[in-house]
Amino acid sequence: MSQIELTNVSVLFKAKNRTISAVNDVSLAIEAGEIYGIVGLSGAGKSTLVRTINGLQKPSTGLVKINGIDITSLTKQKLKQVRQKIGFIFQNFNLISNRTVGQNIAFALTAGGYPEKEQPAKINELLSLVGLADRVDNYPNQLSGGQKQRVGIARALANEPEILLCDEATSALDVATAEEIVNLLKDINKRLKITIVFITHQMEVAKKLFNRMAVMDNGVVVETGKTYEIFANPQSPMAKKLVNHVLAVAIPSEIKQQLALQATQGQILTLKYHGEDSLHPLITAIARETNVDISILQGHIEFIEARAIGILSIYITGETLAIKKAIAAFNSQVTTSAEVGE
Amino acid sequence: MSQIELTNVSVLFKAKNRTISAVNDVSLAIEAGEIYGIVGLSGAGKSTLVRTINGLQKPSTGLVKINGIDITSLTKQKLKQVRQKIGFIFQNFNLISNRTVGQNIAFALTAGGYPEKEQPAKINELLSLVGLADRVDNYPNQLSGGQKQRVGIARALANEPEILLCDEATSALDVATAEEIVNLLKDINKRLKITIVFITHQMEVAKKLFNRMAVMDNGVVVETGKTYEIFANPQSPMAKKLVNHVLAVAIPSEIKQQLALQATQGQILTLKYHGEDSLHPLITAIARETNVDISILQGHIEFIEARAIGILSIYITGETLAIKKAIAAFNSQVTTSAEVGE
Amino acid sequence: MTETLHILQENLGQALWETFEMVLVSSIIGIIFGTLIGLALYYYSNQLFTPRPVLNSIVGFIINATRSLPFLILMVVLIPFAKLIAGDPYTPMGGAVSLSVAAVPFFARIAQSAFAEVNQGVIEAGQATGAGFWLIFQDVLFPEALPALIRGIILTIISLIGYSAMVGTIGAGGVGNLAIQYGYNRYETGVLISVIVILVVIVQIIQWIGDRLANHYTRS
Amino acid sequence: MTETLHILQENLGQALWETFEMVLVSSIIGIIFGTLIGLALYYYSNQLFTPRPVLNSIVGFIINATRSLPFLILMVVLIPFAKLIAGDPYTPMGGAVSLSVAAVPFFARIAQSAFAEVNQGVIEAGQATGAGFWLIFQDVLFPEALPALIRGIILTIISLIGYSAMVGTIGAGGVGNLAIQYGYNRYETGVLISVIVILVVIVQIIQWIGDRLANHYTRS
Amino acid sequence: HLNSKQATSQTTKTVTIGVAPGPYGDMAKKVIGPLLKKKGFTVKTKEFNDYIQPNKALSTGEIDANLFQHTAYLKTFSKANHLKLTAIAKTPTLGMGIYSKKITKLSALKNGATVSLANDPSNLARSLQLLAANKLIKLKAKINVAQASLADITSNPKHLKFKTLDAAQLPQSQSNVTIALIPGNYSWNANLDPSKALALENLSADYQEVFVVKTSAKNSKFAKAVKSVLNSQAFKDAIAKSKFKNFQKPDTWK
Ligand SMILES: Nc1ncnc2c1ncn2[C@@H]1O[C@H](COP(=O)(O)OP(=O)(O)OP(=O)(O)O)[C@@H](O)[C@H]1O
Ligand SMILES: Nc1ncnc2c1ncn2[C@@H]1O[C@H](COP(=O)(O)OP(=O)(O)OP(=O)(O)O)[C@@H](O)[C@H]1O
Ligand SMILES: [Mg+2]
Ligand SMILES: [Mg+2]
Repeated sequence: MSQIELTNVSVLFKAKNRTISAVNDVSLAIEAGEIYGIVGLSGAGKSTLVRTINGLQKPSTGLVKINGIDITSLTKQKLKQVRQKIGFIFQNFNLISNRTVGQNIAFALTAGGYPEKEQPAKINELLSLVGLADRVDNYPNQLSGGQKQRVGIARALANEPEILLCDEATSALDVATAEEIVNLLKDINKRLKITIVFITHQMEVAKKLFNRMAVMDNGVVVETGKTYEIFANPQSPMAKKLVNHVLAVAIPSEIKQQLALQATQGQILTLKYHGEDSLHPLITAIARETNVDISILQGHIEFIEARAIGILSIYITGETLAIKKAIAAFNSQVTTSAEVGE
Repeated sequence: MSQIELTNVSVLFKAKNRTISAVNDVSLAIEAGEIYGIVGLSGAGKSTLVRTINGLQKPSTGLVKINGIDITSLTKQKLKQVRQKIGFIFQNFNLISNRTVGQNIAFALTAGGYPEKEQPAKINELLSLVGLADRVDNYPNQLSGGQKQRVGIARALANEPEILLCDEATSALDVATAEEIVNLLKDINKRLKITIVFITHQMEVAKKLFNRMAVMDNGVVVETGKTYEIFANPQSPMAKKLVNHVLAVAIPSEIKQQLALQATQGQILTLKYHGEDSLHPLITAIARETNVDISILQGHIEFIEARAIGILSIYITGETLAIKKAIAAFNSQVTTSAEVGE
Repeated sequence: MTETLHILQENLGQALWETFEMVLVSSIIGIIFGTLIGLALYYYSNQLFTPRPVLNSIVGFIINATRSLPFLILMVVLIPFAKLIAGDPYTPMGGAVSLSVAAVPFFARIAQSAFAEVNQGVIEAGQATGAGFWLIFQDVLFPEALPALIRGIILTIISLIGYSAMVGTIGAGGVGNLAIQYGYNRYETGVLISVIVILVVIVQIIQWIGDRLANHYTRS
Repeated sequence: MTETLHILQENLGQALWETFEMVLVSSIIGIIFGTLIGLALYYYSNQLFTPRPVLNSIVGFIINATRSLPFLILMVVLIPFAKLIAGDPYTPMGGAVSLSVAAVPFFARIAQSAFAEVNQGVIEAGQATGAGFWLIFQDVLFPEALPALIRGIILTIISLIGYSAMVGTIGAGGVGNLAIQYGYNRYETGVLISVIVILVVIVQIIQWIGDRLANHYTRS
Repeated sequence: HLNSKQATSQTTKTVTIGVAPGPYGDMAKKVIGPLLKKKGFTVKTKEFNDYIQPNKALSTGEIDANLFQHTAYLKTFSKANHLKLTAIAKTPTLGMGIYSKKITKLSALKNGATVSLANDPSNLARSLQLLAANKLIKLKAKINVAQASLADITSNPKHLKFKTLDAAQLPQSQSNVTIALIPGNYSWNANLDPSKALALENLSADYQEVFVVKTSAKNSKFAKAVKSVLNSQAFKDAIAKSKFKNFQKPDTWK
């Protein structure tokens, strides 16, 4: 039994004489303790899907099970108990505007039955986590966008939930603060074994944080899998689209023009790195073997879950025959490689 | 005369017996037709600063000039006229909740004196630009986060402003949609010569979009310059912090462990690419010269304003002497290179 | 019983019409001027516009002064004024004068409250487009405050129906007066009950329409 | 003039006290029960909670029925009830009974409107924590609606001061009654004007306090 | 002499008399009160603004007596409401008058003139009877004093237009109508001079003001004291010296 199980969940919205199918027959199983990501274009249905997990959105059809219990048919009382174990970070923060930052968090603590006397200390601890300890007495309208989001994060963590649902929890944060939050979540996930479901459009965050992920397109989950696999071998057009944006495949036209002006004509090749490839002295080895020169044009190689992944665009110059040989050598050694243009 | 000139602008907020200096003695000059970026950590004062440019936030001290006119001392009537030429995209959208998407844009059009009869066509055009033409009759609460943001963008563009102020205009958008918007803005900027002031924490967006940028830290502008320069040679600790997050400098410990297990011991070197370096077959040339083998561990090389920038971590294996030579060669050829300790 | 029926037959139609006249006229005047004054109170006290504490205090003072008078006193004090406006103060139109004078400040406070609840960010967004105040009012403030305004209008209309019974008893007629003259002063309990039933039905219908409208215009 | 002073000296203190008593008691009852009923109306009609259209209609109907009766009729109809509750219906406490009965549904509608304006997202955030309804009420709905509630309370208190003049005339006393008995029925214009001035001052103070409180609790 | 001294030395009992706005409250306070005090009763007055509550309040014992109505009204009202109330004495009474700012004699009244009259049934009945007595209208043979309405008019040869108003409005209504029928207490409060009236009511015994107590208390010490005071020479003298001197005296005083 998975901790979160969605079975054929659909959500329909009626809007101005048409029906929007925000979530369309989605089935997912999320295991206890994992960090599960959901990505997709704006309007794909990510928020709607995650809202079904804690019952804020009733599915039009389908089942939502938490720890084996179908929450769509729970009594209000039971649903409350389930929710106390689920933290939710809202895309648009949803802070109580007439209550201070501290009171906003105290509310969640009280809801979770945290003893009143110990709340001030806990609030301070939570706000310190998100770097806002000195803002405890400020009202939300005295905070910047990112600060509000951080209060939302602190509130969601207040009751040490078993499941944390994050809807774009870092989208209003700069990279540095976002990384701190991501590390914080990773740490919490490891230490407390909580399950995290995380929506993001920040691929940087996705690759650093997720264990597994689902790709949504127009209400449908078009692909699920390990994060590394999806980044390395996206199958669906949507996954390819999102991943390619991170791996910056296209070569700017200015570069092509510059190359065209070079004395020696060559060939552009795009290498795709997977797994351990990066540890082999591939480029120098082939260059030496085939006697070509290789420049690195652009690329992105990094590690997802300690395995290399990336794309490298190289420019091979030398004798026409040598270039052919080199290309053949690359083709035989890296996962995929594609000749570009010419 | 620059189009936007801020002179010693400071903004103080009083909050619960302390004063927050949100913007601290900032002076900036932004030229007509450029895309000017503002980056900084959450709470740095970016939103507050940009709000002073169209008078939504009166500076506590300092001057704000648009086309040479000090807007802090304008009559309301004059200020209105100035604002009609300034589009503003709000961090939190600020759509009229009881009006449809179409009506939200019609409002801006009417404010700008756009003839009522031609509004439907214009609205359709604007919404098509942001991919929401079919949502004209929906209310904001029927839209996803990113869709709301796109309506905000369409609204800001409605009156073909001379200046466009964007406060995290793409922060709620997935990478693909964000890129579309960025291209749209770039295109508008080129075609119509409008000036864009753009706050973002998405460094991806920053490097693709900005001509020049300012880095804010705690209310103070700590660095300004051409985007390429700041990415290539960040001077202030804050700029370094933000840039390094993009260029992923640190090598994961797992990789170091894997390398330690390799048969032939080598040396890790981090190369920093600038300018045209990438077009030289640097690695293969040095490898051949010094007879070492070079693997590419990780890195990130790309083009900002058609110039390469990036970091490449390589692993050099071979004879100790050869490695030394190779390192010396690299040091003499790339902008900077650093050996990474054993 | 037949007596009750007879009285109702003879008087009810006209009484209903009189009440309708009084309440309609005073509601319209109350809503229009109340909205304007409520808007002024909001406008002159809001940081986003031009805060004018003095002007605001003056308008507020006049409003409060009018509201201070118990309606019972107000309507009597206003008889000369009603005569000036409506010719004969002892007619539904005469009654509508004092009802209007009561309705305006009542609704002004309701409108002020409705405007004060509108999100400041949305108004800033309106200002950022360079829109003038009236456009912001029409396209931002008004739609955003509309549900609260509608609920306030219902409250006002129902209150005015109640007050209309009072002006009724001093000569303006209407169903409230019918109930009091026959039901209370002349012990025709049947008339009293009939009028109460009719009022309950009318109020119920007004409330129902108001609730539907308010929900219809709530999109957040 | 000396006559006026004499009448005031003799009656004003007690009349003020009577008005205070009536208005205070009925405001408190009106606000407490009105808030609860307004909350029920909100709760039973809101999609975020448990919509119970039937129950909601019933509560709404009772509220409307009470509001349908012009206060003039209501207070007469309620005399036996006032006697039951307060012993003597012709006392400020007796008057407070019918004032309370009028205040409850009036404020219920104001409270309902105030709650209906609260942002749904914030309530959802409250529900997402697993908080029970009362906690959400206390820590989300209530603070978010507080400025509108305060403005509504002011509206209610001032309306009650007006109504108290009416119960005054059937025996409950108070300053309104003083004004009517001497100022209106006996042409002691001095008394009328004095009472009006006093009422204006009182209302002004109440409004001022209310506005300050409402602004103080508005943070958005 | 000795008697009265004894009485004052005893502890006095406080009694509440319900009155309507007008002269009788003052009469109760200023003339009857001092006389009753000598008999051991401290008089408080409670003012009612309508004609229903004073009787109801009396019947439920919230007040001890009232002085605001005439016999006819008392009879019909107590019958309709099943109240056991008894009139124990009469007081001087100011009758209703026809007043006008537009004409100086009733014969000048034109066809279609407007007439304002009270809307409460008791005053309305008297107004109609006053009009009938002056041959301006004809009425049904028997009219119910407590339920009179304009429907009781059988003939209106001058096509007078009637406007029923709150009695307190009648003095002020003179500027809007041709003639106004104003009950005594309101004309008195408005300082209208009865001698300027176009016509005055000739009060039959039934329409003279009575002092009323609960029937069960008609033989109480208080009732006896009232009776003796209201029929005493002292009272007559006091009235003669007061501003009530022009009021129509009870038949029994002759
Ligand atoms: N209440 C509603 N009524 C009608 N349509 C709605 C409603 N809520 C959401 N939608 C629509 O359902 C679709 C999915 O919305 P959702 O908010 O789940 O998208 P999302 O994937 O979270 O997008 P984003 O990344 O922009 O936040 C969108 O097309 C949206 O317009
Ligand atoms: N009305 C206010 N009262 C008090 N402090 C405020 C107010 N508005 C902003 N601040 C504070 O001023 C500082 C700058 O806020 P600002 O919104 O400009 O930040 P920002 O750079 O836009 O941050 P983010 O990226 O999170 O949106 C923050 O510390 C914020 O808390
Ligand atoms: Mg979303
Ligand atoms: Mg900001």
